[in-house]
Amino acid sequence: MTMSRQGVQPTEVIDRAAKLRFRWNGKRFSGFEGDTIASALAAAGEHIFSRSMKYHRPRGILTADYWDPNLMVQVGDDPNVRAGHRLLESGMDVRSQNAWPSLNRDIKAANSLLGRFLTAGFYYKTFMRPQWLWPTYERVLATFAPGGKIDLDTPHAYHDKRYTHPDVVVAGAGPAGISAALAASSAGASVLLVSHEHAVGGHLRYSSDAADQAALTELRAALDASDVEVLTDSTVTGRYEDNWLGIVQRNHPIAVERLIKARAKTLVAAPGLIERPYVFEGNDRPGVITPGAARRLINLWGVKPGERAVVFSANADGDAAVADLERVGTEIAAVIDGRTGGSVSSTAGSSRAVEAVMVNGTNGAERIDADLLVVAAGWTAPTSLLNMAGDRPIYDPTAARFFPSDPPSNVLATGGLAGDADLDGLRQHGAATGRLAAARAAAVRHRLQSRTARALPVDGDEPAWAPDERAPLGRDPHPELYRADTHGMVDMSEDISSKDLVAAAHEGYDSVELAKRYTTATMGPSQGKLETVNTVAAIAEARGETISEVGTTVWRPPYAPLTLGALAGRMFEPVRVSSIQPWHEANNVSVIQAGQWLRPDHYGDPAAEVRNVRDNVGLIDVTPLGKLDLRGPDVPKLLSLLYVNKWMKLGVGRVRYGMMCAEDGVVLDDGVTGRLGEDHYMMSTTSSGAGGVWEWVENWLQTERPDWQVHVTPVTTAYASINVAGPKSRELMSRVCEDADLDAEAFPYMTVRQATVAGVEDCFMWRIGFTGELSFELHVPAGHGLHVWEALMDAGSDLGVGPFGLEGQRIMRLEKGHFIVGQDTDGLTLGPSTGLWSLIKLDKDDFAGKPELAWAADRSLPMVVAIQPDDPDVVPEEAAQIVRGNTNEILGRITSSRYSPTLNRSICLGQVEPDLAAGGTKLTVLLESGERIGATVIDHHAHFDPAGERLRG
Amino acid sequence: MLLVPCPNCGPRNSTDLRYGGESHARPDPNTASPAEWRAYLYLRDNPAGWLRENWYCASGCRRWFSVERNTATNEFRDPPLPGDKRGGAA
Amino acid sequence: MADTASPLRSTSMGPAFESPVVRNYPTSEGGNLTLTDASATAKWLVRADADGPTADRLGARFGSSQMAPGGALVLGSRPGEWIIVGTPGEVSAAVADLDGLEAQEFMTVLDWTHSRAMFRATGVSATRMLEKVCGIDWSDHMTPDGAVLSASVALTTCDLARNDVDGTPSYLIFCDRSVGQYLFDALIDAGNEFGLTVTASSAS
Amino acid sequence: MRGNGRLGRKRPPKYSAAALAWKGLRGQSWPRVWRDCDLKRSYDAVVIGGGVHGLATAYYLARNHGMTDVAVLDKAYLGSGGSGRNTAIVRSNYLTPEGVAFYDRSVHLYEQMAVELNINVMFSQRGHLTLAHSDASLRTMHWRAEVNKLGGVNSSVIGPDEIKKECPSLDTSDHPRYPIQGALYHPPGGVVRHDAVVWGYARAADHMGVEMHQKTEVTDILCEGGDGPDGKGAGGRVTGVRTNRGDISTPIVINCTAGWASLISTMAGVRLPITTHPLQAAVTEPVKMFLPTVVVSGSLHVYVSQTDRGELVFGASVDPYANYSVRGSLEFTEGLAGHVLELMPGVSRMRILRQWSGLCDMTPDYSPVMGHTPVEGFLVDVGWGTYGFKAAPVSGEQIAEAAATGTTPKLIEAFALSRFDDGELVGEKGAASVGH
Repeated sequence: MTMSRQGVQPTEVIDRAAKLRFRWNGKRFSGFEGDTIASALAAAGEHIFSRSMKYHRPRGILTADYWDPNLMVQVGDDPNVRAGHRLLESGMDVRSQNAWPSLNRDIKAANSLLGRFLTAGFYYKTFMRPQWLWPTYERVLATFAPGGKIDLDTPHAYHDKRYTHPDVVVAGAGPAGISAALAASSAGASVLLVSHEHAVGGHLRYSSDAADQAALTELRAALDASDVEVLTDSTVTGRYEDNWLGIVQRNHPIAVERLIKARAKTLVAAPGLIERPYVFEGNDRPGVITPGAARRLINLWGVKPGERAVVFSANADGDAAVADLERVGTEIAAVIDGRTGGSVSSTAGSSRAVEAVMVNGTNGAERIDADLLVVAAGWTAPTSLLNMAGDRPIYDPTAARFFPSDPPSNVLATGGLAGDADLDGLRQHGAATGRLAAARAAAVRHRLQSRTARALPVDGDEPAWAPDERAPLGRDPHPELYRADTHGMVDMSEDISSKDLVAAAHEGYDSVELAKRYTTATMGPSQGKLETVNTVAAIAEARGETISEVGTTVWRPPYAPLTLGALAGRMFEPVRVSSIQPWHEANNVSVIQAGQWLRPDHYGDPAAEVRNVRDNVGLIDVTPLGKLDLRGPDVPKLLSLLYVNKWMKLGVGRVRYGMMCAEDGVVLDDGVTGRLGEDHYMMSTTSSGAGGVWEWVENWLQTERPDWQVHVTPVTTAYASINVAGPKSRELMSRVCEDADLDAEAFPYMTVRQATVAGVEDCFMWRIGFTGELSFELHVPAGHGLHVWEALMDAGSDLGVGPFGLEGQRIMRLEKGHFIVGQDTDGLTLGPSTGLWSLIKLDKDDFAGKPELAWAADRSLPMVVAIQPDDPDVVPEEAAQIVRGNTNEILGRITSSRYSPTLNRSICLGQVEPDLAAGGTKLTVLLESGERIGATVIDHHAHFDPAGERLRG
Repeated sequence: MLLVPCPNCGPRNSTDLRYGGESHARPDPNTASPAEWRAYLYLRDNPAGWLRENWYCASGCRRWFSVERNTATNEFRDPPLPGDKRGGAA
Repeated sequence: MADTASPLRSTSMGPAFESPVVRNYPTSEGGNLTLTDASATAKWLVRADADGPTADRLGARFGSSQMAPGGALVLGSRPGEWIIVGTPGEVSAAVADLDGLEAQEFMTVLDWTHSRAMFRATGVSATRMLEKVCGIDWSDHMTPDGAVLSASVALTTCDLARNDVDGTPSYLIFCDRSVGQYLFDALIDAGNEFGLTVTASSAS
Repeated sequence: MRGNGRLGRKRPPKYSAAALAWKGLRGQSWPRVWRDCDLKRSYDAVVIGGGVHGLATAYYLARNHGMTDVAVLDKAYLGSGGSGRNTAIVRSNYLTPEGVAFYDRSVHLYEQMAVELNINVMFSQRGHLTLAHSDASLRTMHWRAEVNKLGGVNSSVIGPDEIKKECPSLDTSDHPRYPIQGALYHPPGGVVRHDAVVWGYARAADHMGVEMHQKTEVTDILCEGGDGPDGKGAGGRVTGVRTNRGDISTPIVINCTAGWASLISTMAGVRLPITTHPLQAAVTEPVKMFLPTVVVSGSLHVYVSQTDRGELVFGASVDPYANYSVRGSLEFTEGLAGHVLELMPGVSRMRILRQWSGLCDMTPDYSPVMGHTPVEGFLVDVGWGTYGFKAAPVSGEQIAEAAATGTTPKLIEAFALSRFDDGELVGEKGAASVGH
C-alpha cells in the first residue's frame, strides 16, 4: 500500500499554502491546514498507525474518519485521539499507542502465534492454580491494556458548559439534516444543527460529482442566510428523558471541549450511515479500506490511497470509489461485484501490507495482486439516538440494515437512517421532517408557555399534534454481506474474530449480550459502530437463526465518547462564609470545612482559647447556626408538633431548648427557640441541619397542617451570630449595648431581648450557653456583623477578650456534656437514648415520632453517657470501642473525646448498652493502638459545673 | 433529565426538585398499632407502573406537591394535583 | 426602581452596610456585559395568600413583577410571596402601602435586606452568561421582561428577575448572603468570555 | 444436549491451561457451559432470578444440602440484571459487627472461588480506599476500622501521605474544595470479574443437576391458606409458580430478584420495605494502568477502579427518584466526572465510552432482607441495594441453608424481614453514605 499526495482536487479541504509541522513517533513530518492527523501521515506515505490489542497486529487506515478503530493515537497528554478526525495542528506531538518498543517492531506481536490458544474468554479457563500466582499473572495481563497514557499533571482546563432550549435540534448535517434544519427554521422554529464533521454537508463533501457539489454549495449558502445555529465538529452524544440532549462541541474557541445541554422540543436524528466492514481472512491487513475512506482521502485531502486496487462493490459508493481511484491514477486491477455474487475470501501479504486479494468473481476463484482492497459491503444504521429514546429498531434483510420502528413522536428520523433516495429525495424527506419537527415543537412550546407562570401568555388552544404525513423513503435492496466464506476480524479494537464468536455461541454464550460479555466484542473504543451488526450476524450464523431472531444489542450513551473534563465542566462548589470572615482571615484563623461553610476552627491554640473563655471572655462566630423566622398565630402548635417537648405556654422573651425526632423516633435535630413577639418566634437549628429542618417544617405545614397560619423564612445568613461567652461577658456587653438592661434579673438565663449593639439596631441577644459559661448570643443584621465583632474586640481589650473557634467550643460543650446530633447520636439513636427522657411529653396529643417514642420505654436502647478514662492523660479516639473485658464483644463506643484544659483530664461522651449506663459503671475501652484501658461512667453528662451555676450567672 | 411538572413553576428539571417518595396517609399516632405505624414508616408498594408520589420544588417555588408518575416509563399523568399526604418521614 | 445601587443605612447614625462581596475587581472598559453588586439595595419580603387582598394591592402575581407607585419593584417570587426592592425610601413607601391588610388576612412583612445578596447583570450577552450557569429557558417567550422565577444558578438557589434597562436585557439575581461572594465570582467566570465589566461593591 | 440429564451425567471437562493447549492444538471446541433443559412441572425448589444471588443459592442448595432438583428461572438471560451491571467491588469493611461478619465470610468465599468453581473469576485483591473529606466522615472511618479489627478484618485509617503512596494519582494536597483528610484502607478489598462469577456458579450448579431456565418469566406465585386473596399472604404457604412457560409446583420459592423484588413478593402477598432505584455506572476508554487500588469517596459520591483492560469503571449513588427504567442520565455522568476530577484532576482528558444502569432494591437501613417470610416456603434474598454483588457467595450459602433446613442461620438473623415489624433496624444506617 503506497499512499501519496496528489495534485489539487476541486473538493479538497486542505490549504496547501499553510504547511503545518508536527512529530510522529519523534520524527518530523508536515501536513497542510485542513488535514487530519491521519491524512497528513497517509500523504507522507505512512500506512501503519497502531497495533491491535491482543495480537499486536499492524493496523492501517480502515474508514479514515472518527470511527476508524485503527487510528487511535496519543497527542501530547491526550490519549486515544481519533487521528481520522482530529485536525492537524502545528507542533503536535503524535505518538502511536499500544506498541512496544516501536510501532514497526512490537514484541507482543508474538501473541499472534498463540492465537489458537488465546481464544475469546481463554483467561476464564486458566490461571486458577496456584492461587498465589494469580496476582503475578494479573500484573502481566494488565500490561496488555490498550490505549494511550494519561499524564497525571494534566490540568482540568477551561470547560464551561452551556444550556440551550431550541425548538428543534438536528443531529447530523448531511443533505437531509441541513434540509430539515432549513425547513424547520423557515417554519418559525429556533433550530440547532449539529454536525459531527468539521463542515456541514455529510457525504456530499467528498463526492466529486458536479451535481453533489452544486447542491452542497446551495445548501451551505441557504444555511448562512438562515437563523439556524450551526455547530461543527460537535456531536449529539445522548438523548435522555424528555429530549434532554448532551452535545459535545470539540472546536469551541476557548473551551477544550464544551458540553451543551439542550432541551429540544423535537429532535431530528439524521446521522447518516456508517460503513460496515466485511469479514474475511486478512480483513484487518493494512491496505483494506472502505470506499468512504478512499473517497475522503482522495477528494478531501488529495491523497492517493494505493497504486493498484481491487474494489469489492455491492453498492453505488463502491462504484463511486472506482471512479475516484481511476481519476487519481490508481490502477483498478479488478472490480468484484457483490450484487451479482462476487466475494472476497482473503487477502495475502505480509502482516504489514496487502499484496494480493483472493476473490471469487465472474472468473471464479483467482488471486489478484494489489496493494489496496476497497470493500463496499454495506452500512450500519447508527440508531443510537433512537435506542436511547426507547426505540427498538427492526432489521430488514432485503436492505441489509436496521430501520427505526416506533420512536417517540418527538424524535424524527431522516436521511439514511430512515431510508434510501437520490439527493433530491433525501432533501425532500429532510425538509418534510423539518416542517413536522417545527409543527410539533410549536405544540410543545405552547404547552410549556401555558403551564409556566413567568412565560408570556399564549393565545388560543394548544396546536394539535401534527400527524406524520411524510412520504416515506424507499429501501434499496442490498445483499447481506456479513461474512465471506472465510473467518476474519469482527472487532478490530478488541481483536475478536468471527471464529471467536461462533465458539462462544457453541459454548452456550448464545444470546448477543452473553456473547458480547464473554468475547468483549463491541466493547472497545468504537463502541460497536462498525462491529455490532457483524457480531449479531456471527451469532445468528452459529445458532442457525436470522439476524431478526437474534435481535440486536442496545446502544448505550454516549454516541461518541466525551472527555471527563467536558462532562465535569467548571466545578461548582459553593462556599459559604459569614460577614466576619475578613476579620478571621486577617487574624491567623485555621479554617474548618463544615458542609459548604468555612468556619474558624481555632486561632492557633484552642486550649488557650478555652481557658480565656473560662477566665475572661471570648467571641465565637456562630453564623452558620440555622435560624428560622416563624410568624403567625399557630407557631406554638407547629413547635409542639415538631419538638418532643411542650411549647404552648412559652412567654414573650423566653427561650426554650427543644429536641426534634423523626417519625421513627430517631433524633433529627436540636436547638433553642425563642419567642420574640406575640406571634413571632426564632428557631435555631444545628448548622448542618439548617436546610433539612426548614424542609421538614415546610413539609408538615404544607401537607399535614395546611390550615395553620405560619410563615417560615430561613434567616440563617440574615444575621451574623456571635456568641460572647465567659465570666466577663456581661461587662463587655454592657459597654456596647445601649438600650437593654443586662442585669441577671432583668435578662435572666433562657431569655431573649432585642437591642441596639454598637449602633446597630434590631439585634437579638439570647441568654443561652453551649459552652457552659455566662454568655450572650448576639444575632446582628449581617450587613453590620463585621462592625459589631470589631466593636466587641475593641471594647473588651482590657477584659482580655479574644476569639475562639469551633475546636474550643467543642471542648467546652464536651466539658458540659452537651451532645451533638449526628456525632454523639447516629442514624438509629432514638430520642430517649440521649438521656432526655423527661423532655419527651407523651401526653401531648400529637408530635412527630410520638408512637415510637412511647414504645421506646419498653425497649432496651443504648444510652449516651459521659465517660472518664481512669488514666486522665489518655484520650481515647472518637470511635474507640467499648468492649467486654478482654473479649471482642462490642458494648458501645466513644463518640466524643478531648483533653479538658479546664479539668486537666481526658473527658468523653459515648454510647453504651443500657445496663452500663449508670454512674460509676466501669468500662473497658479498646484504643486504636490495641491497648485496653479502664474508664468510668460519671453521674451526669456534665464533666464540669453540673449544677450549671456559671451559665446562669 | 426528567421534566417534573411543578403545578406552580411549570415543567422543571428533576434536579431542581427533591423527591419525596410514595404518597401515603399518616396513621393516627394515638391509635396506630406498631404494625400499622411501621408499615407507614417502612413498607412501600413500589409498583412498576403508576405511582402517586410527592416532590418538593426545592429550587423553585418551594412547595410540596403530589403527582402520578409511571415508574416504568417515567411518564407523568398530567396535570398534577397540588397538595396531598406526606411521604414516609423516617 | 430608581437606583438599586444606593447604599443602605439601617439608621441615620448607624454604620455603613457591608456587602458580602468583599474582593476588589480590576475595572475594565468596553464589553457588552456589566455585572453589578447591588447587595445594599433594600429588600423586603411579604407573605400572604396568593390570591388575597395583599396580592391585589401588590399587583404582581407569581412569576411577574410590577413597579409600585413609589418606585419600588415588586417581584412575585413565589405563590403568596413577594420581594420588594428599591431604595429604603421606595421600599418603605411600598410596605407602608400595605398597612391595614393584616387585619383582612394573615399577612407578614420581613426586612430581608441583610439576608440576600443582590446582583444585576446587564447587556446583550447577559442571557448567554446565564445560560452557562443556569438551566432555565431564558428565551423571550419563556422569560420575558418582567419575569420572575427561582432556580439554581451555579448550584446555588437564587431568585431571579428579568428587568430590562432601556430595552437591553438585564437580570436581577438574589442569593443567600453567605454564598454571595462565591456566586459573584462564578458569574464573573461565566461572563468573562463575553467581555465583562464588573462594578465593584457599591457600598465600598 | 436436551433433556434433564441429572442422572448419569458425564462430568464435563475441567478448565486449565493444559486443557486449553490441548484443545487449541487439536482445534477442539468446548462443550456448553450449562445445559438447555426442558421445563418440568415440578421441582423441590424454585429460585426466581438467574443473577449471581439466585445462581449461588442454587449452587449451595445442591452442594451443601444435596438439593439438586432445583430450577433457576430468569425472565431474560443469566446475569442480565445487576450481576452484569455492577462495578464488581468486593470488601468487608462494614460498620456493624453483623455486617462485618457476613461480608468477611463473603470475601473468604470469593478467595476460594476460582479453585472451587474451576473458573478464573479474577479476584484482584488490590486494596480498597474509602476517602474522608471531613471530620465527620473521618470519624466514621475510624469507627469502621475499629469494628472491622474486632471482627478480624484488615482495615485501618491512613493519612494523606500513605494514601499518596498507595494511590499516586489521587490529589492529596489541600487544593481541592474538600481536601482528602484520610482514608479507610482495606487491603483485602478489590474487584472481581462479575460475569465469570455468574457463569461459574451456573456451570457448577449445572454439573450437579440444577436447571437454568432463561427467558422464563414468573407471572404469579401460587399460595394457599394465607390471609389475603387467593390464599396469599401471612399464614399461608407456597404451592408453586406460574410462568410464561406454564405452571410449576414446588414447596419452596426463593425470591432473588433485586430491583424487581417488590413485584415478585407482591405475588405472594408479602409487602417489603423496599423501593427500586436505578444505580448508574460508566466506563472510559482504556489507558495504560495508573490506578492501583479501588477508590471510594462517600462525600463525593463516587467510586472508581481501573480494570485489567485499562478502563476506568465508575459508579455513584442511586438515582434520586424511584423507577424501573434502566436508561442512563446525563446528569449522572456530569456529576461523576466532576467528582472524579476533584480526586484525580489528571484524568481530565479521558473519555467516557459507555454508561448504563441497573435496578437496586433499597431498604431503609442499608441492609438486606433475608430469610423466611410470613408465607411458608417463600423466602427472600432481597434488599441488596447497591452492595448485592459483594455479598453473593455468602448470601447464596446462607439462604440455601435457610431454605433447606427451615431454620434461620445465625449469620443472617439480623437481616430478617421481621426486624421492620419490631423497629430493630440494622446499624449500617448509622453511617449512611455511599459505601462501595
